Amino acid sequence: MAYFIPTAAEDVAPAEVAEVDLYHPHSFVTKYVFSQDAKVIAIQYSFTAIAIGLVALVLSWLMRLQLGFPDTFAFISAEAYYQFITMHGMIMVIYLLTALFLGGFGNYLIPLMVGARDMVFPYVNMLSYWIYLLAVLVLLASMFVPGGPTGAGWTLYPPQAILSGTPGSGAGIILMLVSLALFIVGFTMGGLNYVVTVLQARTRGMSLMRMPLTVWGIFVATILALLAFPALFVGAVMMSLDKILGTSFFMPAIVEFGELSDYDGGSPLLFQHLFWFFGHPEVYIVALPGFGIVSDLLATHARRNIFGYRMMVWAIVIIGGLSFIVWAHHMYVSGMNPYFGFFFATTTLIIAVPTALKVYNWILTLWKGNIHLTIPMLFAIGFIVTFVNGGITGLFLGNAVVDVPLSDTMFVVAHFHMVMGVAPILVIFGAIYHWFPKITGRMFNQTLGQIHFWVTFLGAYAIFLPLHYLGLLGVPRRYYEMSDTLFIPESAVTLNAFVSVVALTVGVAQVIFLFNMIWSAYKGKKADPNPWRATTLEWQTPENPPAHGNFGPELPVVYRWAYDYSVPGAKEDFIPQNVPQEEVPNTEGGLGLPMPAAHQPAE
Amino acid sequence: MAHAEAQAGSHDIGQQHPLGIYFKIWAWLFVLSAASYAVDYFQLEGALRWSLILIFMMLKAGLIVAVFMHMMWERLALLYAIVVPPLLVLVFVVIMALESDYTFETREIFFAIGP
Amino acid sequence: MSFFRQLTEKSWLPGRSKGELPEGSVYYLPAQTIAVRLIMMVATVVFSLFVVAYGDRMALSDWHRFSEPSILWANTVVLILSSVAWHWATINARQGRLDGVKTGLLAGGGLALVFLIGQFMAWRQLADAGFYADTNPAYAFFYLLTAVHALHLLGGLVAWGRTVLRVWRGVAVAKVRLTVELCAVYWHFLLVVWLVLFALLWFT
Amino acid sequence: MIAAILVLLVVVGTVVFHFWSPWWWTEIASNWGYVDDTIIVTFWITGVVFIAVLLFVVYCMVRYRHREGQKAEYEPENAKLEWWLTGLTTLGVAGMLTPGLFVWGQFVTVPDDAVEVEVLAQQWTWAYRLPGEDGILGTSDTKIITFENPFGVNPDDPHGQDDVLVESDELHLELDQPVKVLLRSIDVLHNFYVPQFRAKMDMVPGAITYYWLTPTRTGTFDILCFELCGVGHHAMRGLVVVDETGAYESWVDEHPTFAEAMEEARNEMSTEPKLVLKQDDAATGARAVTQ
Ligand code: HEA
Ligand code: HEA
Ligand code: CUA
Ligand SMILES: [Cu+2]
Repeated sequence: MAYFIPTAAEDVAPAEVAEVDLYHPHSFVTKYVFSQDAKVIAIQYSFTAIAIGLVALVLSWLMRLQLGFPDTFAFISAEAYYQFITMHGMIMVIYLLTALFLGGFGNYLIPLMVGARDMVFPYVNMLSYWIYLLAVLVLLASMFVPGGPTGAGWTLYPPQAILSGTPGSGAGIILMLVSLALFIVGFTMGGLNYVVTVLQARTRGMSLMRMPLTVWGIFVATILALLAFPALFVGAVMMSLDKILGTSFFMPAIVEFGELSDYDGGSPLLFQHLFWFFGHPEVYIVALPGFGIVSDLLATHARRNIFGYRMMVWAIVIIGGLSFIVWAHHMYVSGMNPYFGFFFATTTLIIAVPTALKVYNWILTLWKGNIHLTIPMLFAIGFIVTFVNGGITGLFLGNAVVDVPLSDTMFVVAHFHMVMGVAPILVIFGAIYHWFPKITGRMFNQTLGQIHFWVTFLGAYAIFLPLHYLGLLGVPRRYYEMSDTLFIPESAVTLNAFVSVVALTVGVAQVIFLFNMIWSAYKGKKADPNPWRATTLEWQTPENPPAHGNFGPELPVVYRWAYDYSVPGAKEDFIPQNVPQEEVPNTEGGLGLPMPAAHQPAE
Repeated sequence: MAHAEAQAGSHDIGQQHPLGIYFKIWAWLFVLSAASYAVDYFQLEGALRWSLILIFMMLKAGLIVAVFMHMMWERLALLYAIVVPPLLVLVFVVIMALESDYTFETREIFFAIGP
Repeated sequence: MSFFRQLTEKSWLPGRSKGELPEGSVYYLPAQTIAVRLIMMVATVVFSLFVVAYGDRMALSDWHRFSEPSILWANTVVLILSSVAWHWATINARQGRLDGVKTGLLAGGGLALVFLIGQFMAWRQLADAGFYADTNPAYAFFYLLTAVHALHLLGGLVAWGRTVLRVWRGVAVAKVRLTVELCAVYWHFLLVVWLVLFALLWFT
Repeated sequence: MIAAILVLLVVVGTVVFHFWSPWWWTEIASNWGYVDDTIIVTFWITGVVFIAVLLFVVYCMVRYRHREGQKAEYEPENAKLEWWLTGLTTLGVAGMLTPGLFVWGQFVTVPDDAVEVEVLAQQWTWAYRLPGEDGILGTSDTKIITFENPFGVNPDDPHGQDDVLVESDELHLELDQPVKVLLRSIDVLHNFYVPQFRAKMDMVPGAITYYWLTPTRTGTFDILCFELCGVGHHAMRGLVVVDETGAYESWVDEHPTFAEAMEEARNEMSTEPKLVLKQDDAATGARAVTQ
């Protein structure tokens, strides 16, 4: 690493960025199926992720049906229920969010936003997608093997994950582990691309601190993923061996329904540590790209520079680093050495500080802005509301003593749905609306967008807010049915039914979204090349949607950061990154130089 | 303070105001030494005591290395970029070592036949 | 611009004139080199975590010490030779000598194959003696760690195969030089990993 | 405008829901009132921030919404403001963390006068073991569990002989007597949780975990298994009864000691066939070589 170059002017300035060997497709198959163009791969990733995500969404309806109306649906047995939650959780976290943010948005946006023609290793990029698809197929296959998919919870804790008392403990769990291993291999290939592309293939003038925060978020999340997924890989490999070969890595001596098993001496907690050493960074892997994207949505639609850009970047990096030393906050009541609680409670709450700073900077971006309440903006605001709510409940759980009564209750479920199941999903929706005109060249329908937003935002909030209080009451998570207790009032059942009804409504509302997207892609109004009047490079492509190679014969040159909105003295309220200073006279005020009096803002 | 520093210009931190920064460092060293003495003074015990003393020591060493020995911020930033990831894995290693000792002990205490 | 200054840059301040614009890369390095380093970083994490798990499991009392098959010593020597051969190939590639590159490649890859066969024989020896993966975690780890290492080596051999094909098809030495160098680096890396693993297995 | 009002409604609705909803924790029955206090502190600190942040968003949505001719202000950063906010947040965090750590310290430090009781979990039932006259629980092991010795108590350990075995889902505890609850599982992970006690901990096969509490109120409370343990997880229930001292002692007396249970089993054995357990295959091949 002693190779950091001083890229400063005082050094020999090398010529333009080395051209990536552009791969040129020759037939339909190489253009759209086995494509090596990052934009096509992005679309492939996104469609696959959304398709499998919809499966998980349907599973969540089934779960809600059971929880809201127990004893009503004969086809949902206890086995089935546990299989549903496991598949639901795993698909949503890994196969939907991780794949969509990094594989989908990463592939589409990184090259365009940093001014590259494509990813640095297009072939590896293509492989990455196909391995991901294979992982998804293996996962789907696990639903159709004898015994069904695993029902061990998405945390897959041994010993139960591989013992007969758990549904899907035969082929189900093995396929799950295989699928995860495949995902990790495929992801690593993609991840290499994102990191190397950001480091080496930026266009001239695009210094690190001129990158849009979207790229920063995806970049740091990718690095986290490269470092964290190995832990899951190691755990998955060792658990498969315990299952298949009968080794005892995680398996102590066990009496399984009256019979002593052959296992001996292993430590189940070892798996939990490995899992969460991966698992906690994982939740930030799905949060950081969301943080980045939402920053850009806010800045663009509030016509204001993102507030405190440098702090925002540093916060992303610091959060990323810290996320590796908080993992055991998932294990306060796991039976680990109890003295770890002090350390992990402290690190966990420290992480709230940089995160809070990000929240403040988002709302300070709105402050003194010029807010256009477009659909993406609405989703961004929805994100702030739900993220702050969910983040704050994280602070409850992070404080070891408070976690003791709340752990494994619906409070935890509410926390992570707010902060992960709703907030980033809102960002994804916002981002899809935002970049839809770029990807398809057409505009979506505004009214449908409004309806979709309000139903999803208010609905999701109404689903998960009450669950906190059920958790406080002591209603456990992962319970097929609560049946009789001495302490849960009858009204809790009603509340659960209400939640289920809302969940189904919100679920159905997604049809509006799908319809809007599909219909608009063919029939929507032709969109402006830069409908939001945004500064970043992806909006400055010569063709719309961008063609193969992204930028035509010459790569753009970047003269400014990504947030020159409402610069005093400028004619327009945005200056694209590739506009040189000479072309926008009178804008020195925005650049920290004394401002000509005539250009003082009105207020 | 940090504000002022940022104002000093991102271009040449530490080079435009060499004297100012030396004074600042000197003050910090003073504060850190005072903190180390305070650990003694308040008779903090056990792991806390040693970890605090070590932390203060390392902070001081880092400061001296970074500034007085002219390695400056540049290398420090580099150093962090290289050193921090292994450190994070190291935290995992330490925690796991403690954890396996703990498991071993509970087994020794409560279980009949050393398995 | 230096690294620290890149990250503290006030990027909204007055733009530079065209000639002064920073170039779009952080390192003076080919992308492939960075990619290989990243791969080695990820592999390092994988192996460290396996080693941590090893240490954790070893501390529990059912751990059983055993003496590894002595063929491992021979295998270690073979792997070292393989690394040396790669180094030789690199030197020749730098000097543009095709023959040397060819010899180096054949020897490097061939010895690696020999190493893999040797590792397989070590497995056979253990298994024949009645020590299986489920016999004791110590054996399980032995099989596991050697297998994971072998898989990494196999991955390297894929790159090796592609290079060999290119060289024999007559691609200019200059064009494969980087690949050869990177393979060599990866081989040295795997050698170091093996030495660590071997020491760990042998002494515990 | 409507958007701002709706967001405002979300904030107001949240607060209203918080104060007026009937769903709140059950009345506490142990000494862990500190835990509740910490939760309350956390609610206040985070609640204030939550409301402040979102009201500010609503304010911005109204005050700075786009109008003809309006221009946003250009302000790349304001380090001073950011540092202030960071400082305040740190204070808020410290305000929650400090009491939290103190209470955690108590939670992990068992008082000397605590008596031990062991909870034994298996798919999907509970059983209990009390230390008996000598106040010490005998050692145990999963590998010696048999039909006659379902607790796997070490028969050679003198401390184990007088251990009282409770093979029932119901556990009694003595009022105001601190107990150290030792948790043991013989198959998979479970978790012994009584909502009124506020304390829980996973039970891990191959380890003994613990927590401690003092029951402060008599009554009958639900025991729930709080860690997914297979299909029967949701049905793994039990009851804990907190008794006055007299009632507690007579409950204890109803149960056999380990020595008595073994004796009885031996008598029955002569008539009933022995349940054969899979042997540790110590005698066969590989394992013999390794041991
Ligand atoms: C995107 C995903 C995501 C994110 C970002 C977070 C963020 C956080 N999470 Fe969450 N978490 C999950 C996903 C996520 N979590 C998941 C999936 C689980 C459950 C896994 C399972 O068991 O199945 C979980 C579980 C979980 C637990 C374990 C609970 C248990 O099982 O018992 C804990 C405990 O510490 C925790 C804590 C936190 C904390 C402190 C944060 C912090 O990062 C939050 C920081 C944010 C804020 C704090 C809000 C902004 C701040 C302000 C506006 C100012 C605040 C003011 C003050 C500090 C005064 N989370
Ligand atoms: C990102 C992650 C994510 C998301 C989006 C969701 C969405 C939902 N989840 Fe999920 N859930 C998890 C992650 C997620 N969940 C995890 C990790 C678990 C733990 C599993 C375990 O315990 O092992 C869990 C568990 C869990 C439980 C607890 C079960 C139990 O413990 O007994 C419940 C119960 O109500 C539930 C309900 C729902 C509902 C009603 C929805 C939704 O219906 C909410 C409303 C819908 C939306 C906001 C729209 C989302 C749209 C899509 C997902 C479609 C695809 C995307 C595009 C078209 C872009 N989930
Ligand atoms: Cu036992 Cu859940
Ligand atoms: Cu976490």
